[in-house]
Amino acid sequence: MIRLQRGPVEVGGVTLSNHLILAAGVLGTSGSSLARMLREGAGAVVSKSIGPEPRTGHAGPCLVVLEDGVLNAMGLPNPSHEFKEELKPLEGEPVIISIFGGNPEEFSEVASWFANSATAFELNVSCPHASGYGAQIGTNPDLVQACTSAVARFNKPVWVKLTPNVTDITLIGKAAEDGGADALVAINTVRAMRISLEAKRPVLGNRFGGLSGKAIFPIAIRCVYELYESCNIPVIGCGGISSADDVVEMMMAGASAVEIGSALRGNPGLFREISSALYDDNGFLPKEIIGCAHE
Amino acid sequence: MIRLQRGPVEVGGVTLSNHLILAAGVLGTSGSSLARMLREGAGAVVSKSIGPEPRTGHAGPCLVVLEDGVLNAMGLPNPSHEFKEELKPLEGEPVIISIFGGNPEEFSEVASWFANSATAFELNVSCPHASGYGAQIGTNPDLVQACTSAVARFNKPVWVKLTPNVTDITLIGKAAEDGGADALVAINTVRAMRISLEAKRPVLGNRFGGLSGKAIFPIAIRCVYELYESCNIPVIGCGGISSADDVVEMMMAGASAVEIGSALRGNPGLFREISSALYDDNGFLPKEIIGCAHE
Amino acid sequence: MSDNLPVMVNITRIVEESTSVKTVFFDKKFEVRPGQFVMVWVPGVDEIPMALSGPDSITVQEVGDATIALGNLKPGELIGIRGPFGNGFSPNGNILAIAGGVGAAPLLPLARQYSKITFLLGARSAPDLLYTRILSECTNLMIATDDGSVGYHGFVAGLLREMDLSIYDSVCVCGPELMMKSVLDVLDAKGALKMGQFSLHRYMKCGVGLCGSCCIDPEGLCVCRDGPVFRGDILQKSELGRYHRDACGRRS
Amino acid sequence: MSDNLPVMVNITRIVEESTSVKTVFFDKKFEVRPGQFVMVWVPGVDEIPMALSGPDSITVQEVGDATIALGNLKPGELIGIRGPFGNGFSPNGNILAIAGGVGAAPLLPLARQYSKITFLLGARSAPDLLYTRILSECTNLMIATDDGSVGYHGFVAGLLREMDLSIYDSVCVCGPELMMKSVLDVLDAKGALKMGQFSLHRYMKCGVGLCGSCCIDPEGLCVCRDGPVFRGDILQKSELGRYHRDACGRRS
Ligand SMILES: Cc1cc2nc3c(=O)[nH]c(=O)nc-3n(C[C@H](O)[C@H](O)[C@H](O)COP(=O)(O)OP(=O)(O)OC[C@H]3O[C@@H](n4cnc5c(N)ncnc54)[C@H](O)[C@@H]3O)c2cc1C
Ligand SMILES: Cc1cc2nc3c(=O)[nH]c(=O)nc-3n(C[C@H](O)[C@H](O)[C@H](O)COP(=O)(O)OP(=O)(O)OC[C@H]3O[C@@H](n4cnc5c(N)ncnc54)[C@H](O)[C@@H]3O)c2cc1C
Ligand SMILES: Cc1cc2nc3c(=O)[nH]c(=O)nc-3n(C[C@H](O)[C@H](O)[C@H](O)COP(=O)(O)O)c2cc1C
Ligand SMILES: Cc1cc2nc3c(=O)[nH]c(=O)nc-3n(C[C@H](O)[C@H](O)[C@H](O)COP(=O)(O)O)c2cc1C
Ligand code: FES
Ligand code: FES
Repeated sequence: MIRLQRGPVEVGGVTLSNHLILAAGVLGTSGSSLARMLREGAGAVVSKSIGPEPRTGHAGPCLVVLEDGVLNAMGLPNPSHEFKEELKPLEGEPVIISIFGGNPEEFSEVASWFANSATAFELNVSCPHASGYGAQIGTNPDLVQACTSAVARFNKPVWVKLTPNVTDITLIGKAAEDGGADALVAINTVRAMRISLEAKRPVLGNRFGGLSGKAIFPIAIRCVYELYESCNIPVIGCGGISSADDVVEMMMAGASAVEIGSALRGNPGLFREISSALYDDNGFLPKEIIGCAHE
Repeated sequence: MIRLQRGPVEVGGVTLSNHLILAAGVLGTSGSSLARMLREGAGAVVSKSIGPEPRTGHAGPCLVVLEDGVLNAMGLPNPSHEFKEELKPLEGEPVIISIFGGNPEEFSEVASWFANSATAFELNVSCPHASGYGAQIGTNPDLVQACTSAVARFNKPVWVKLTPNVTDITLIGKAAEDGGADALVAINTVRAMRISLEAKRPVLGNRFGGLSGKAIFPIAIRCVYELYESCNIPVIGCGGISSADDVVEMMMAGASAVEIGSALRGNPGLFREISSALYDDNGFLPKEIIGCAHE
Repeated sequence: MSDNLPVMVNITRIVEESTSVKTVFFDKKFEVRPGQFVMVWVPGVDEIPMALSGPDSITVQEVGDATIALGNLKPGELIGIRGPFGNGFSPNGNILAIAGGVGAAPLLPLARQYSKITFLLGARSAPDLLYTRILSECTNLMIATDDGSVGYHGFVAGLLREMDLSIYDSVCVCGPELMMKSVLDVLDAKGALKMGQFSLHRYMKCGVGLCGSCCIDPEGLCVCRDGPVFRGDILQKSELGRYHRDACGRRS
Repeated sequence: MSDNLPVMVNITRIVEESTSVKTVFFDKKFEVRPGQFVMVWVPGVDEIPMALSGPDSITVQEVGDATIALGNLKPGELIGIRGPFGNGFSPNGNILAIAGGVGAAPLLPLARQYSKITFLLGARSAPDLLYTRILSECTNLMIATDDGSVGYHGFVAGLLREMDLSIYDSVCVCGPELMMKSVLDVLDAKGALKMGQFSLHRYMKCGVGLCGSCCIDPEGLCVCRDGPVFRGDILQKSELGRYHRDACGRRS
């Protein structure tokens, strides 16, 4: 198998201790769970998406586990500005604060709360199941550019997380780049639904949700590959990664680092497992692998 | 489990012998293989997509089997007008001719060849990996409407097959409806890619391909559900169906019938298997099930 | 492996245990370790965590939308079950069970499964005591009520403080947060923290260790997956009894 | 189960078998029934079906882009293998193998695996004969050349016509379409259709029974999955020797 040399990882203005990042919204609601993921070997962590107001999220069921993935509609539950408290024990650690809002002003307001504490910002313009937020911003290039600019003013690295639920993801990627993004994260979940036969209704409280996990890996690879061809800022791959091989495949598609979410289910030690399979002193230099499938 | 009463199935102007239709492009290149699928219990069959010129398709690999799906980039290989020959032994059988073209004129030209022999037309405006065709038409509502009208003139039922690779599938569905479509088919494959780690390049000859099979079932359910809410013509569900339960779930989402492709791999007898699990004299009336998850 | 959608079960009967507590029986049995929980879907309302009080029952205290809706369901109606989830109790030797209020629910299967359990059952008042008949049959039952209407007058922790714990190997606890904190303190005082097993309640959404809503400080453990049952020594420096997080993730 | 992407193998050596035929060896062995095939990916060129002529080899006749590219690869270069696919031969008892040209490839593992095979090997001319050394060691080898440069002068079907088939139980055949058709006709004439097993060539794209490009008339059987080996009686009324379909699906 293909292995990589260890070494400092610089991506989109952030220094990571390895290429593996905790994805937004997974075990990221409290400072202590973020700290745990760092202890478990994550190279950096992304928080739960924080918005302008506290939200309880959608009624349950919020998540069902499928044979080859996970379907969720959490509905962006978040403590809003109180999340600042959670970051105190994390000072000095690579913590990327995921934020969402309904317009550039809201993005800017939320960012302002974390202007001192965040290592970087990740803009969630891609959640497929929260009306007025997420993908409802992220399908509109002008809004994406404006929201990115609004956060770029804080002089922290800005990553923009994209939805695959668009006709052409590269248009959105370019809009983020034009807005001053330091990196693109691809992808958020794929809009999806399952129905309970016996209940004769959608299983999620919100009816619609987002598909993550193994099922979407080939879609994520495609999106990363497309963005790498069209944009000039680093791409961070996300979607269905669960092994060192998956990480390498994402990197070959063009990812400079990766985020991992669903695969942590039942395996909080996954970061360390992947690291030990991925890194080797005799491995390739990451730059030899990143984007090599484009040649 | 939920079962259905057998009975004549009328969908989008076509009478089927059951709710299970062979999906386009799967075992549909020759008259004899279409006839075989009818013998094996399909309620109707859709042909390989036929275009204005013969095409050899993309260089291989054209298809790889994944743990939870299939990734293909056949590239619309087709014999063009010579396909007429293939239909001779199928006279009187429910054979839907799938057609593609680069503009309304081409759609109309291809349709004209089959104006006498086809039971209905299915417009492939959704193949995600053939440049100038398929999804390149199907992401543009005006073109979809124009191509649909162009074929509707032949006074045969017209089904329009949609791509999930759009920001809002209901806009395209409505455009087809406005163009005179008798039914919508959702979905074609999801644009995707896999990379060979050892070869350091995409595994498909065409690099990009379309994901089908189990992995896309929740995406297909979502699309059918959305279309059922927004459009007034029947929806035919397609994508990842492999069991009678899957058929029922699609119908609850709003499908009046279903198409099945990838699940036939290794199991050409699948239609009969599903039928015998699906139908029962004491079952529900199909109309009690179709769309019932919307209540 | 296959999809893990909620399994819909038919309600067969509903037993009123006390004014606001009902046991809901259904037509399917789940294999469960005492202390494991399920996510219960009340279609159209919400999905909430519940201990299984038996292989085919949950015991519900009506406190809000979903629990009240559950209590109002009629036999023949459907609810959905995901799970069982979590670790459950792992008692050994001589067992002391301590329950407060509806916290008796996850301890009932324990009482049924193990013989010779001593069971401390606490509640506000006599009519709030759960399962007294069955518990008095299969355990050495001791009762405490806040108002002294029956049994020991006071909290279970008070009763516990007066007991000799040296004869027990495991202490399994479930009840309101503050009751559990008091029990934890008593165990601590008696140098018996490690034999304590506490079943925690935290806001749960996914039940499978992904969403993070149930995580407890300071270790970031998931109550849904690393718990709900934790050993006393692990909880000693935790948030237990000090704060928890609400549906938004705010501390309260 | 796991993803079935092409397995990349390293070419270890290339042996020239005749002017336009090379055997390509690689560094991984595949478990294969004689007659099964693999899809061989020449990166950047195409993917084509090939019989395995051994657990770690294919024998390639250079006829076009992909086969010429294959022949030009050097040791150390990579090709991808999907499969093995298809049914393979299922011979029993006394076996007669009949090969024309590179059709010898799938029959070589058969010759190696079963003892006491009679092997009819045909080719245009002496230098085109494949594997003669090894076949003469492990089979009762009979040779036919179109030009008579060695062995029987004429087609293998001619040689076959002169033979007594009653001592054989299975006849396994692979070679050019028209050669196979002639053999089929001879077997038919001798009332021995059912003991014939023919390995067919049709345009293959997916290899797994989905794309339909390899289907044969009139039954719509997939050569890649229902075949590539078919019994003679099943082929008798088929398109074999009359037409096949090209990459577009046109008959030719
Ligand atoms: C592992 C576990 C096992 C439980 N077992 C039982 C049991 O056997 N019987 C029983 O009656 N109750 C049990 N509970 C508590 C029960 O889940 C809550 O009472 C219920 O969720 C309240 O929902 P509601 O809509 O009726 O009330 P709401 O009005 O929504 O909320 C009332 C209070 O209940 C709590 N709550 C609400 N939703 C949740 C949630 N999703 N997760 C956790 N707490 C929530 C909060 O503290 C909230 O303030 C258990 C909780 C957990 C975590
Ligand atoms: C089951 C099976 C086993 C085979 N085993 C061998 C073998 O062991 N050794 C060997 O040399 N050849 C074998 N072949 C034939 C081999 O696949 C073709 O010679 C090869 O595909 C030619 O490709 P090309 O690009 O070199 O030639 P092209 O110029 O592309 O085509 C030349 C001719 O080869 C045939 N062909 C091309 N592509 C394909 C394809 N994808 N599938 C089937 N036929 C094709 C067509 O008849 C075409 O006219 C086998 C074919 C099949 C179906
Ligand atoms: C339970 C859950 C909650 C999530 N919450 C968020 C979120 O708050 N913000 C966000 O940008 N993405 C969120 N996501 C999406 C993930 O960050 C990730 O993009 C997606 O799950 C694909 O990666 P995976 O397949 O590794 O899980 C969430 C995903 C899950 C499963
Ligand atoms: C090998 C293959 C070829 C296909 N060719 C076509 C085609 O020619 N036209 C078309 O509209 N769809 C084509 N499709 C898409 C299918 O008809 C179907 O929409 C898709 O595979 C999802 O259904 P499934 O999951 O049941 O396979 C093809 C799919 C596969 C796997
Ligand atoms: S409830 Fe989601 S992590 Fe525990
Ligand atoms: S090669 Fe595709 S069906 Fe046989």
